Amino acid sequence: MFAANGISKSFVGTHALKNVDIEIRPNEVVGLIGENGAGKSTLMRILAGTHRPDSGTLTLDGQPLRMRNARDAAGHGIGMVFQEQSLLLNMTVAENIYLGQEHQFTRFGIVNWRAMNDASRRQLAKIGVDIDVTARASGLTFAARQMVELAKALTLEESVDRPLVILLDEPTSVLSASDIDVLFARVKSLKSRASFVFVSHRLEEVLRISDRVYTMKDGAVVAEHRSEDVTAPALHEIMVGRGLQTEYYKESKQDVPRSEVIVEASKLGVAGAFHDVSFKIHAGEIIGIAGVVGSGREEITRTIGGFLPQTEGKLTIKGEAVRFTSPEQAVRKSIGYIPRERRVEGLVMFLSVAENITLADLSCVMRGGAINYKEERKLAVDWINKLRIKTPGPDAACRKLSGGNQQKVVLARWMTAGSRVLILDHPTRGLDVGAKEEVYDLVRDLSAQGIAILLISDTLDETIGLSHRVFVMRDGEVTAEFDASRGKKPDQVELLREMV
Amino acid sequence: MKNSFDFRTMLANAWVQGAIPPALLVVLVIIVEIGSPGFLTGETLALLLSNTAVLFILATGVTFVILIGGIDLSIQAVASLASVILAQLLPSMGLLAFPVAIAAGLVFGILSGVVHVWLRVPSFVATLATGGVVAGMALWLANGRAITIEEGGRASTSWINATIAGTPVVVLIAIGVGLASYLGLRYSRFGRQSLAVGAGEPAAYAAGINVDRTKIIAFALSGTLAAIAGVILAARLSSGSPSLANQLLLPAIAAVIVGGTAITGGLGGVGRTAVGALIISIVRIGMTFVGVNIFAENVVFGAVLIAAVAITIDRSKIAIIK
Amino acid sequence: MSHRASIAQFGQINRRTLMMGAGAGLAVAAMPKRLWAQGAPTLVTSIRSLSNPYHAVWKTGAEAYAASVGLEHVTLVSEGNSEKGIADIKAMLAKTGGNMVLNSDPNDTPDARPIVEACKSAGASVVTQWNKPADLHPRDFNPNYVSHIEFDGIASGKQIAEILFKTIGGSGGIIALGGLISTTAAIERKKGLDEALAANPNIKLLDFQVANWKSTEAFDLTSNLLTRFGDDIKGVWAANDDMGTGALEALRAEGLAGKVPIVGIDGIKTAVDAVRTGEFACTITSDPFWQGGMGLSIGYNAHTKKFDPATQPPEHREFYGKVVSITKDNVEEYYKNNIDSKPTMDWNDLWGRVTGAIRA
Amino acid sequence: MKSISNTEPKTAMQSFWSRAGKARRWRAFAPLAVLIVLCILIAIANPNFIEPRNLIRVANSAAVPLTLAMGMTFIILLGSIDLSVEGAVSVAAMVLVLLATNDSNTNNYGWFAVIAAIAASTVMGLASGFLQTTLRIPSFMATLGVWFIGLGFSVYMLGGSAVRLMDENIRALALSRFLGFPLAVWIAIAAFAVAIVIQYHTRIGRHIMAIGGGEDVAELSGINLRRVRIMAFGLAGFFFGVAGVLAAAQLGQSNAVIADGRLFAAVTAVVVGGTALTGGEGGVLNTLVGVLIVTVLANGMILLGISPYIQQTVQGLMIIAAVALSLDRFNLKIVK
Repeated sequence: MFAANGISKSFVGTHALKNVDIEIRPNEVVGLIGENGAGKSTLMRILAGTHRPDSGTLTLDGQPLRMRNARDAAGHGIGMVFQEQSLLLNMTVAENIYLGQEHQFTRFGIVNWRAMNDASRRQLAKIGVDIDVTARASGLTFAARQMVELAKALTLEESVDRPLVILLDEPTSVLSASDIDVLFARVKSLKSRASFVFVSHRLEEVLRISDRVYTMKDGAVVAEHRSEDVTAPALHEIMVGRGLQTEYYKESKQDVPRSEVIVEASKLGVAGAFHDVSFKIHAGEIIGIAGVVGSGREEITRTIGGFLPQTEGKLTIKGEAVRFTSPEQAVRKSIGYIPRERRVEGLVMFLSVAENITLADLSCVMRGGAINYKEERKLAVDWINKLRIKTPGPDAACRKLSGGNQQKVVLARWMTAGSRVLILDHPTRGLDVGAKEEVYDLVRDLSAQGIAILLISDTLDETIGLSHRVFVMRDGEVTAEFDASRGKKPDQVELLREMV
Repeated sequence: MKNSFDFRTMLANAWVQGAIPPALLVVLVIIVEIGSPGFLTGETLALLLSNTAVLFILATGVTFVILIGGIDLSIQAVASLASVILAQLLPSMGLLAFPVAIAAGLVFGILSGVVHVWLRVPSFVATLATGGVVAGMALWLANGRAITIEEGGRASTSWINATIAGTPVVVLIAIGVGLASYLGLRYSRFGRQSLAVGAGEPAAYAAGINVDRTKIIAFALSGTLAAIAGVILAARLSSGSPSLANQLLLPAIAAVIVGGTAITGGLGGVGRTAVGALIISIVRIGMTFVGVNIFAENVVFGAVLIAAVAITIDRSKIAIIK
Repeated sequence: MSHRASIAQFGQINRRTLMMGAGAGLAVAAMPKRLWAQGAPTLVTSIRSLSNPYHAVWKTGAEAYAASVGLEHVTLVSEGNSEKGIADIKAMLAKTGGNMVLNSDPNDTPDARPIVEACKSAGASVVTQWNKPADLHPRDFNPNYVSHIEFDGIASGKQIAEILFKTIGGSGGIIALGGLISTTAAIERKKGLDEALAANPNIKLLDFQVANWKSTEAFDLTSNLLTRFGDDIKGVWAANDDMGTGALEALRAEGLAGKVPIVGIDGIKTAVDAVRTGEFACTITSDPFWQGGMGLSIGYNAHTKKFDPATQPPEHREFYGKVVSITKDNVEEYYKNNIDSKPTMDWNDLWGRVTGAIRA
Repeated sequence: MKSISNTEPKTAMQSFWSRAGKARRWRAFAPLAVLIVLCILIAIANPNFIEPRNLIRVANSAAVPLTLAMGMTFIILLGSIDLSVEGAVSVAAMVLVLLATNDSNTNNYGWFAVIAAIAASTVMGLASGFLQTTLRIPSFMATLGVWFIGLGFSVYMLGGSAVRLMDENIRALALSRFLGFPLAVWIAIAAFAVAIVIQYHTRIGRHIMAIGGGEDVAELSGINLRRVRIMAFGLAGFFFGVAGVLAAAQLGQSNAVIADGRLFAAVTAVVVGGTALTGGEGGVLNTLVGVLIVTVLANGMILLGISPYIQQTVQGLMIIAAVALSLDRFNLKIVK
C-alpha cells in the first residue's frame, strides 16, 4: 500500500496542499478530482517524486519513502503517465519506452538496441496494442502515444518486484470516446498487477474506472467515496461548492440566430483533408462539427482560421469571397481562432494579460502612433472585471493564470479585435467543471451579441449542448446535419451512428 | 488580499531584476576607480562613452534580432561594407554618401531576413552566409584595400568627430539611436509584435501577427544600425575598409546578453543593451587602466563575461536555459 | 639602468607640467590626471597581437629598450580590432595625462589618423610603423607625430621573388600566398612580386591566393593548390613567413619539403630554421626587435626634447627602414647573432637604418 | 477504434506543415545529394578533382574539421552551442607542443603530451558544462567566456611566439601514411567511429538526443540533465582536443591562433549536414556529409581558380543553397 500522510506544500505565497492524507491500496484504481488549482497536480507531482513535500510523509508498505526525483520514484515502482506531449517526438517508440532505463540493455557501455526493441514489443503486447517500436513518436496518434506512455510506465514491472503504482494524469483529455474505451479496458485488465491513480475532469469517467474517489478542494482532500456510493452531480457539488446546474450548457440562454449570413462555405475543400463542404453560419449562430480524428473537421477550422489554405471551393465572409494564406488575413476579416493548444497557439505565455489582450489589434490603444500603456491597462482591467478573469493584475504574465482564465484572456483578445466570427477548437480542453461553465456562459453571451461561432469539441455532449446546428463529418465529408436548437437537441447515439 | 500581495512581490522582483545590470555597472566603475584612481573624470567618461557608441549601435541592431529569437552574424560585414561605400562615395557625392551607405545596410538586412524567412534557413546560418556574401562584396567594391577618406571627404565627416557642448557627437548619435530604438520597441506596433514573436511564435502567428514581416523588419533594422555603426567607424578612422568592423561581432552579441536580454528571445530591450555595452567597454578599458597583464587580459575578460551574465540574467522569465 | 637620467627628466617634466598647469588653469576634474603626469613618461607599445612570432619579438625589443632607459613600459594589443586598439590607446592617454611615448603598429591603415590625432591633443609623442594613410604626415602634427617607419614592401616582395626565381633556375611555375587583402603590406609585397614576374617572363604565376597572414589557411590552400597544379609547382612565394611555414608543412605532408623552395618575409625563427635546412630559399627581416625598441627610442628622444621633430629632414620623418635578407649564405651568422643570443642594439643610433624617404 | 497506430498530425499547426510529409524522406538524403552533385560538377570542370591524390588531400583537409565537428554535433544536438572551439583547440595544441619535444623548452614527454593535450581540452569542456549548469547561464555565454579564457591562457603559455613541434612520432600523425592516407585521416575516421558509437549505441548519446528533443520530458524520465550536459561538453572538449593535436601535428607548430576561424567552420559543417540548431534532430552521420560538403567546396573553388575576392561570397551562397535544399524545415515548427 502506497500512502501519503499529512502532506503539506506551499509555493511562494500560496498553500498548494494542506495536510493531505490519501492511500492507494493494491489492485485498486483511485480517482482524484478537483477544480484546477485544488492541488491535484501538486499532489501527483509529490507522489511521482518530482516535488518534495514541506511536511508529511510518504510510505510504501509501511516503510517511509524518500524520493528526490522521478528516477527514485521509478525505483520504487511508481510511474507516471502524463496528459500529453510527454513523449520525445524525435525519438522512436522503443527509445521512449526505455528512456532513462537504458542501463538494462547496456553491456560494456554499448546499448543493445535490438534487445530494447524486442523488450518494447513485449511491453506493448502486454497492453495489447500493435505499434511499430522503431517508428518515431512524432508519427503516432494521441491515443497511440498514450498507450506508449502506459507501456513506458509498465516497464517498471521488470525492475521492481512489487505491484506498481501508476499515476495517470488526465490521460483522457486528448482522447476520443472510443480511444478512452480502449484505455479503460487496459487499465481494468492491468488492475491485477498494479494500482492506479486516475485524475480527470470528467466525473463520469472517473466514476466509471475508479474504485474509490478522492475529492480535493483548495489544497485539501474534502471527501472520499466508494464509486458505487456516489453520483457525478453529487461529486460536482462537493468539488465546486454548488450544485451542477441542470442547465449545464445554458440552453435557456440559446437564442435564435439572426438572418444575416456571416460565413458561407460552398464546396470548400483541402486536398487530402476534406472536400465538398458547404454550410452557412448566421450571426449569433453556433455551428458544431462532430467527427472522429481524421474526419477533416480539424482542418476545416484551420482553413477558416487561415492556417491551411483551401484548395477548392469558395469561402465567403460577410459576402466577400476570401482565400486565406495566413491567420493574419483571417484576423483582418474579423475571424478569431481559439486553439486547443492554448499554451502554444493561444497565448504568448511570457507576455502579460494586457499585452495578450491587445495582441491581435493594438490600434484601440494606439494614440498618435504610439502604444498608450495607460489605455491598454484600462482596457485590460475592463476585461478582467467583465469576464471575471482571476489574475494578480493586468501586468501578470499569462503563464501564471489557470487554464480557464487563460481562455478568457484569449476570448477578450478577439472581442478587442472586434471579431465577428469565432472558431472554438476544443475550447474547454483541460478546464475544470467550474471554468467550463463560465466558458459556456461566455459563449452564449457572444452568440447573443450576434457573433458567428464554429465549434469543435472533445465531447459530443458539449457539441450538442452548445450548438444551434451540428454537422457530422466522416472521411472528409459532411455526412449529416442535425438541428440542435433549444428543445430539439439530437441524441448522441444518432450522431455517433453517422460518425463511424 | 493574497492577490495583491503576490502582485507586490512580483513587482518587487521585476524591479530588482531590472536594477541588477545597472548596479553591476556601477560596481565595475567603482572597482576600476579603486584600482586606478583618476578613472572617474569627465574626460575619461567621455572617452568611455564615445568608445562605447559604435559597439552600442551595433548591439542595438542585434537586440532587435535576438528579441525575435534569431541571431545576426552578418553585422560586422555589413558595417564594413557601409564604411567602404561611404569612403568610395564621399568624394563624388558629399553628404549624400551617408544615406546611400546606410541604405546598403538596410538592403542587406532585408536580404538576410528574406533568406531566413522565405527559405526558412536558421538565422545563424542565413546570416553567417549573407555575411560572407557581403564581405566579398565589400572586398570587391574596395578593390581589396582600405580606402582613405581624403581631406575633401573629411570635411563631410568631421561633424561626427566633433563635440557639442562638451559631448562627443558620436555619443549623441548613439543616444539618439538608443532612444529611438527604445521608444520604437516600447511604443510601436512592431516593437510589441517582435516581443510576441520572440516569446511565443505560434501564438503570435495565430493571433494574426505577420510573423514573417516582423522578422524581416528586425533584420532590416539590424542591417541599418550596423551600417550606421560602420559609417561612424569610417568617419572616426577617416577611411573605409572591408575589414574595418572585424572583431566587433562577438562583443556586440555579448553586450546584448550581458545586459540581460535572453538569447532565446522575447525578453529584454535596448536599455539592457546599453548597460551591457557599457559593461563590456568598462571591462575592456578598465583593464588597460588598472594595468592588467596584457597576457591575462583575455582570461579576465572571459571570466568577467561569465560572471556578468550569471549576475544579470533573469532566470525567472526563461523557460529553458540552453 | 640610467637612474640619474630619469631623475633629471623628472625635474624637467615637473617644471614643464607646472608651467602648463599654471597656463591652463588646472581644472578640478583633471587633477588626478595631472598628478600622474608628473612622473617620467610611460612607454607604450601598441601591436596587433601577442600570438604571432613577429609581434612577440617586437615586444621583446620594446622591453629591452625600456629596461635600458629604466622606464615603465606597457604593451597594448588590438587583437585585430581597430576600435579596441584605438580605445586602449586613448585610455592610456587619459591614464597618463598624455605623458607617454607611443610606438604603434596600427591594426589597419585607417587607424593611424585617430591615433595620431588623439596623441596630438593629449600631448604625447607617437611613432607609427607599417600602416598609415597616404595623406597623413608627421610634419602636419609637430611635434607630437615624430616619425613613421615603413619597410619597402615592393622592394621586399621583389627581392624574395628574385631569390626564389634564381633558386628554381629561372623558369617554371610558382604559387603565391598573399596577406589580408586590405593591408598595405599585403598590397605592396604583391606589387613587388608582380614587378619581378614582369622581369622574368619564363616564370609563370600559377595562382595567387589569400591566406590572411595565417599558417593554417596557407596549409589548406597549399595542399589544394598542389592538387590543381601538381608537379608544375616549382616554388612558393609567401607574403610572410607564417604563411610560408604553413605552405612548408603542406609540402612536407606530400614529401615535397626541401624540393619546392619557399620564400617569405619577417625572419621568424621557424623560417630561419627552414633556411638553414634548405626548405626556405630565403626570408627577409625588418628586424622587429629593432622596430620595437627604436620606435620607442625615437619617440622618447623627441618627447624629452633631445631633438625637435620639426627641424628634422623629411627622411627622418617618413622613412623606409633597412631590411636584411637571410639566405643560405648568411643564415648561420644571423642565427648566432640574433637567435642564439639576444641582439644588442645601439638605441641611440636613431637614424642608422634609414634607407630613404617614403615615396609619395 | 479508427486509428491507434495510424499517423496523425500532432497539432493542427503541424498538419499545416505535414503537407510536405512525402518530401521528408527525400530531404533526409538531400545533404548527400548536394555533396554528390557538388563533386560531379567540380569533377566535370576540373578532372583533377577525382585524382586519387586529390581525394587524399580532401580527406586530409577534412580531418581536423571533421574531428571538431564531431564534438560540436553533440552540443548542437543538445540544443546548445559551444563557442569555445577555438580556445579549446589552441589550448590542446599549446599543451601538446610544450610537453613534447619542441624548440622552446627541454620537455620530451612523447605520447604523454598527446594525452595531456586531450585531457586539458576535455577539462575545459567539462568546465564549460559545469559553469553553465551551476550558474544557470546560456551555453552561448559560458562557452564564449571559456573561449577567451582558453585563448588567453595559451597566448600566455606560448609567450606569443610559435613553438615548433619536433617530436617525430607525433609529427608522423601528419607525415606518415597508411594505405595512402595520412595517419591524421585515420584518426579522424576513428574519431568519427567513436562518435557514431556514442551517438547511436550508448546511453549518453540517447540522453543527449532526449534533452535536445525535450528537456522537461527527459528530466521526468529520470535523466540527470546536469550530468548529461556536463558530460556532453566534456565529450566535445575531448574531440576538440584530438583536433588540436592533429592541427599541431599537421602544422608542425603551435601558435595561439592555430584555431582561427574554426568555430564558424565547424558550426557551418554541422548545420549544412542537416542537424538542427534547435537540437534533437540530425547526428554525426549528417555532420560527416556536412564537413565533406564544406571541404569539397573549398577544394573545388581553388581547383576552379575562383578569385579570392569572391570566394567568401560563393561560399556564402553555397551554404544558403545547401541548407535551404536539405534542411527538413517542414518538420520544424519554428525556424530561428
